[in-house]
Amino acid sequence: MANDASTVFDLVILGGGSGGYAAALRAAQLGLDVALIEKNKLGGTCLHNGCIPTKALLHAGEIADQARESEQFGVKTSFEGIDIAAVHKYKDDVISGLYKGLQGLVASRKVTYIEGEGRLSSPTSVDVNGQRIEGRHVLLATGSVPRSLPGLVIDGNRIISSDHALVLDRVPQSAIILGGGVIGVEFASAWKSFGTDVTIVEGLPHLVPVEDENSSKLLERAFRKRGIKFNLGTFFQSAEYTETGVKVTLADGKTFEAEVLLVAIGRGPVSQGLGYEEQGVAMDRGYVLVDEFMRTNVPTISAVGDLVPTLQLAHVGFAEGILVAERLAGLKAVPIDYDGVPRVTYCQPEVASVGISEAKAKELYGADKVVTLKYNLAGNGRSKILKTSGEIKLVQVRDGAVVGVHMVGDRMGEQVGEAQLIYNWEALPAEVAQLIHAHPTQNEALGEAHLALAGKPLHSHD
Amino acid sequence: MANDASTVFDLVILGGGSGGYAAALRAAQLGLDVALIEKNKLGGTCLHNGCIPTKALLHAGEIADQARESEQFGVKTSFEGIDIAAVHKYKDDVISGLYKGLQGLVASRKVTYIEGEGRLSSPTSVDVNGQRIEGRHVLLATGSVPRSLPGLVIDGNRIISSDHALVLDRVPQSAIILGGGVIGVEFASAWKSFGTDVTIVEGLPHLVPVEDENSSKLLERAFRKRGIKFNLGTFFQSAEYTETGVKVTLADGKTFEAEVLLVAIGRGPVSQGLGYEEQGVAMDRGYVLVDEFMRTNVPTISAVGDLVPTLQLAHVGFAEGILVAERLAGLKAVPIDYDGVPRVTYCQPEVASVGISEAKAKELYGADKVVTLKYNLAGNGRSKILKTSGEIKLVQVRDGAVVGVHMVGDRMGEQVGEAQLIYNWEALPAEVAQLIHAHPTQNEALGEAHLALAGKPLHSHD
Amino acid sequence: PPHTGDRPLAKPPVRKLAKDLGIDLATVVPTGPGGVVTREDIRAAAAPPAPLPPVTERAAAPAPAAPA
Ligand SMILES: Cc1cc2nc3c(=O)[nH]c(=O)nc-3n(C[C@H](O)[C@H](O)[C@H](O)COP(=O)(O)OP(=O)(O)OC[C@H]3O[C@@H](n4cnc5c(N)ncnc54)[C@H](O)[C@@H]3O)c2cc1C
Ligand SMILES: Cc1cc2nc3c(=O)[nH]c(=O)nc-3n(C[C@H](O)[C@H](O)[C@H](O)COP(=O)(O)OP(=O)(O)OC[C@H]3O[C@@H](n4cnc5c(N)ncnc54)[C@H](O)[C@@H]3O)c2cc1C
Repeated sequence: MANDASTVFDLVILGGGSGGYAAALRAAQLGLDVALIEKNKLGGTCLHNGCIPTKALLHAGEIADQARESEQFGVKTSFEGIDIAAVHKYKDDVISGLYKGLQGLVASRKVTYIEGEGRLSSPTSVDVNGQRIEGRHVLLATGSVPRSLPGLVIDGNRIISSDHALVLDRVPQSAIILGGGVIGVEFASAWKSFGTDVTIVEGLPHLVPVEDENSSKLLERAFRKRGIKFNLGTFFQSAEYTETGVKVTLADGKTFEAEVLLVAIGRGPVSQGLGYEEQGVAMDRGYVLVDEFMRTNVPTISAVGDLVPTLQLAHVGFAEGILVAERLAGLKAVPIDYDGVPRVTYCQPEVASVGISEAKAKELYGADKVVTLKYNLAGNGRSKILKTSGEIKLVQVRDGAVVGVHMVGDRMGEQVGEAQLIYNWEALPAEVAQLIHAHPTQNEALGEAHLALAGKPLHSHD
Repeated sequence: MANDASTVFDLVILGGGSGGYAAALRAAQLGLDVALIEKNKLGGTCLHNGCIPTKALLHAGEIADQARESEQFGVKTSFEGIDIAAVHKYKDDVISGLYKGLQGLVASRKVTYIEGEGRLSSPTSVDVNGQRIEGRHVLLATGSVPRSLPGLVIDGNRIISSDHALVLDRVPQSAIILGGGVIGVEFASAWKSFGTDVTIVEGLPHLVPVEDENSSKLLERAFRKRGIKFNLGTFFQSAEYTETGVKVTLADGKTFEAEVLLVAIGRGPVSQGLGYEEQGVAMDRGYVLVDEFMRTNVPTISAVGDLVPTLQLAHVGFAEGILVAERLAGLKAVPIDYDGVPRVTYCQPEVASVGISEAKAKELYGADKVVTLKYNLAGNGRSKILKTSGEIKLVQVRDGAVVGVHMVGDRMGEQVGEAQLIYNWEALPAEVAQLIHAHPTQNEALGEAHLALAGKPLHSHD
Repeated sequence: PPHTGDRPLAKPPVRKLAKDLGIDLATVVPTGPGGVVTREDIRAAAAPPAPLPPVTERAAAPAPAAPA
């Protein structure tokens, strides 16, 4: 391929999703000359097929639920159904507003944005649109796509991935969701709010199995109350078409039928055929391997985001992208404490956490060194007003810092910022308890939990 | 009065509102023998006539607004009106649930609860129901009641206080609200959501005049968009009855007419005729004067809550009550930094703050030493999904800590917990910026604001 | 004197800073109100030690008391 561009960029970034564009913005801000190559749309999965559209569907679902239940609050409404075309318009308007904003930002920071499918062509270059883009450093940020299982073919119509679910032109009558992780339970929640009969199939013993077990149990209880069905602890075996939909058979022979099957068992890295192996980049099952500074084994190549085997979250991509930009600009880079990254699942009720689970804390510190406390939202005025229930569970190292905050309840995802400071700054329960929280907020529940853990419960029993 | 009770309590508390009951709960937990005297209902203003019922009305209002606007989200509903009896039932159910919980708590901590109207009868006793209750220490916590202006008689029908507004058996067609402070704007917001034609009259130049001016301006803009009218900068002169309602005349001659006039100009302490002066307690315009440890000039008497001239907030009452209990139990009492108390106004959009305003910071540190930053919620995905707008404004001492956080937007009150830690722990913008916040939350906006203030804006322009 | 209670006398972000810089809070001389260790105290403790005073002055300084 002819190298007809004379420029050598400081940084060439392959992939314009959360990880790639965050690196581009920060690097450009620090004075580096940056090229950002994206084959599809700036913003990547998160903006166009992930975080943002799912939350718009969930919010529409929340509004539908509130319309159904409004009489309980003295508001007379009648709920007449979902206008799915209008839901999509709302969702697409949110996306396009943010998309424009992001495009403006990239332009204003003087990042050279190149549209096209790129391929790593040397340790210091990417080929795209028949051109070689040279860089002193290359950042791989090609992200991830939905995975399936052997023999389970995603047809985009009856057997679908989240990509299809987000643009489905109807509310399915019934749906089986394969996988009770974050993406699975979020769709379960939104669809149920829209009126779909939902069944989740999860092979592990719990929904949101990476959360503290208490959160899983609370979510399961809440989903049961909402009429969201789930089958736990048995793995998927096969799927076949029926006359009107799909039939799923589990390893124990149990079967489920529904109009659609959403496969939400995880996402795999986008790394095939992009020249990574050829340039000697060390990989494992498709993931690019990196150290704590996001460096691959090739000195001129870094990688971030869903492409590397860290938490698959947009803000992890942001943090990793920023870290790379700052390192390349000569600033001191601080490795990310992944336990300290906040995690929110936006189903109804929301599940949020930061730090480690009770089980992991016991493993790390010994069972006798771990103290836990649960604060029930039943005692929290604001939660009562919202008619939500749930809990905050704190995990503490005896006489030491709070090392885990695990929350379940409507809107509790918004509490994770305070929890994030508590965990990352290694605050003692008494230090939080000293600061009386605002009444009557849901936030107050976090304060009450720390009051109780510090041995001075206010609105809770000793 | 005969002293026919032989017990001498460690602490006798007059008034069972936020301040009084918090002191009782904490003191009892620390092993003190406590009597709590309340003439009306345990829980006081906040639970029965304040924080809780107003927030229930506001939430019903939110649901009504969402029903009206649901088509924008693709949800077909028709809004048919407010069933005010059902709103009251919902509100009363919330109150009674919390009331029961609180009664259970007080009983479980073995506080001696005495129902009756008490009067300070000596520096170490309160008389109630014909009995003298003796205590080594007495805590005055008789709270506050709505205030009016000379010549403005609250009749409870057309000219009402918040107490009446909370039990009004109808949605007024139109209302004038005298006072644009917290209580005034909260009722304005709830009533507007219910369909009332609302006009606020505020003598100072801004709504919520104690907030940073930026927050006031944003609230005014939002209220204007909602069709809530207000007249600022001219004081009230007189009110007279018309055939169907009330007519208000301002100092400049301007007049307003409406079905009801809500007087929300502030609350005054309950201290008349309760024996405070007779026992030598130093007072100022009805307020009991205290030092930073809530001690009055009489060594055996302390006072907390709305009765003392500190911020009139329930959680200030909690904090002050706890402080007194801990001091009397011999623990080290830490004076409250009132600037560090979080403040939330629960109108729609919400206004929340902690720390000091830009104006006050400039006064304290000098104009050249103060740096501010505004982050517009237009760049925040979650806020876009909620279709809310607003801003976060940070006030920083140059090269130093964040000393003020001022937020406006739907649900932004729930962000005040993180802001509270930042202010009270004197965090630097860079320390917050280092912790990438959860995407896509409203909480993320707080992270973005600190990223920008630390000189490394992510989703915002430089 | 080094703080002996179980509660480290510094606000959480300052403690975090000390940890990141590898400084033992107990060895830092607090200058904040109420004996609180400040960020400046940590930075001072982290800074390379000030140059030694001239030898003559050091010789003139009283010898430390012998341990009992
Ligand atoms: C349904 C769903 C919901 C989610 N919800 C959340 C959430 O609420 N919160 C959260 O934090 N995370 C969420 N995530 C995860 C989040 O979207 C990802 O972690 C994030 O997008 C990863 O960013 P990335 O930059 O690594 O990859 P991506 O966003 O996938 O971006 C990679 C980009 O690279 C481009 N690309 C790939 N190959 C090439 C090539 N050869 N040449 C040029 N360009 C190329 C792609 O087109 C894409 O734009 C969700 C994901 C899904 C699927
Ligand atoms: C409409 C409204 C909304 C509000 N919203 C909020 C909010 O959202 N957040 C917030 O933080 N604050 C809010 N407040 C303020 C909050 O309610 C008060 O700050 C708080 O109640 C003060 O507590 P207190 O214990 O000092 O007084 P009170 O709650 O007034 O309690 C005093 C108690 O003493 C009793 N008493 C008085 N005299 C005697 C006597 N002689 N003998 C026996 N008992 C007696 C009274 O019956 C009362 O129960 C609101 C107030 C109002 C009016």
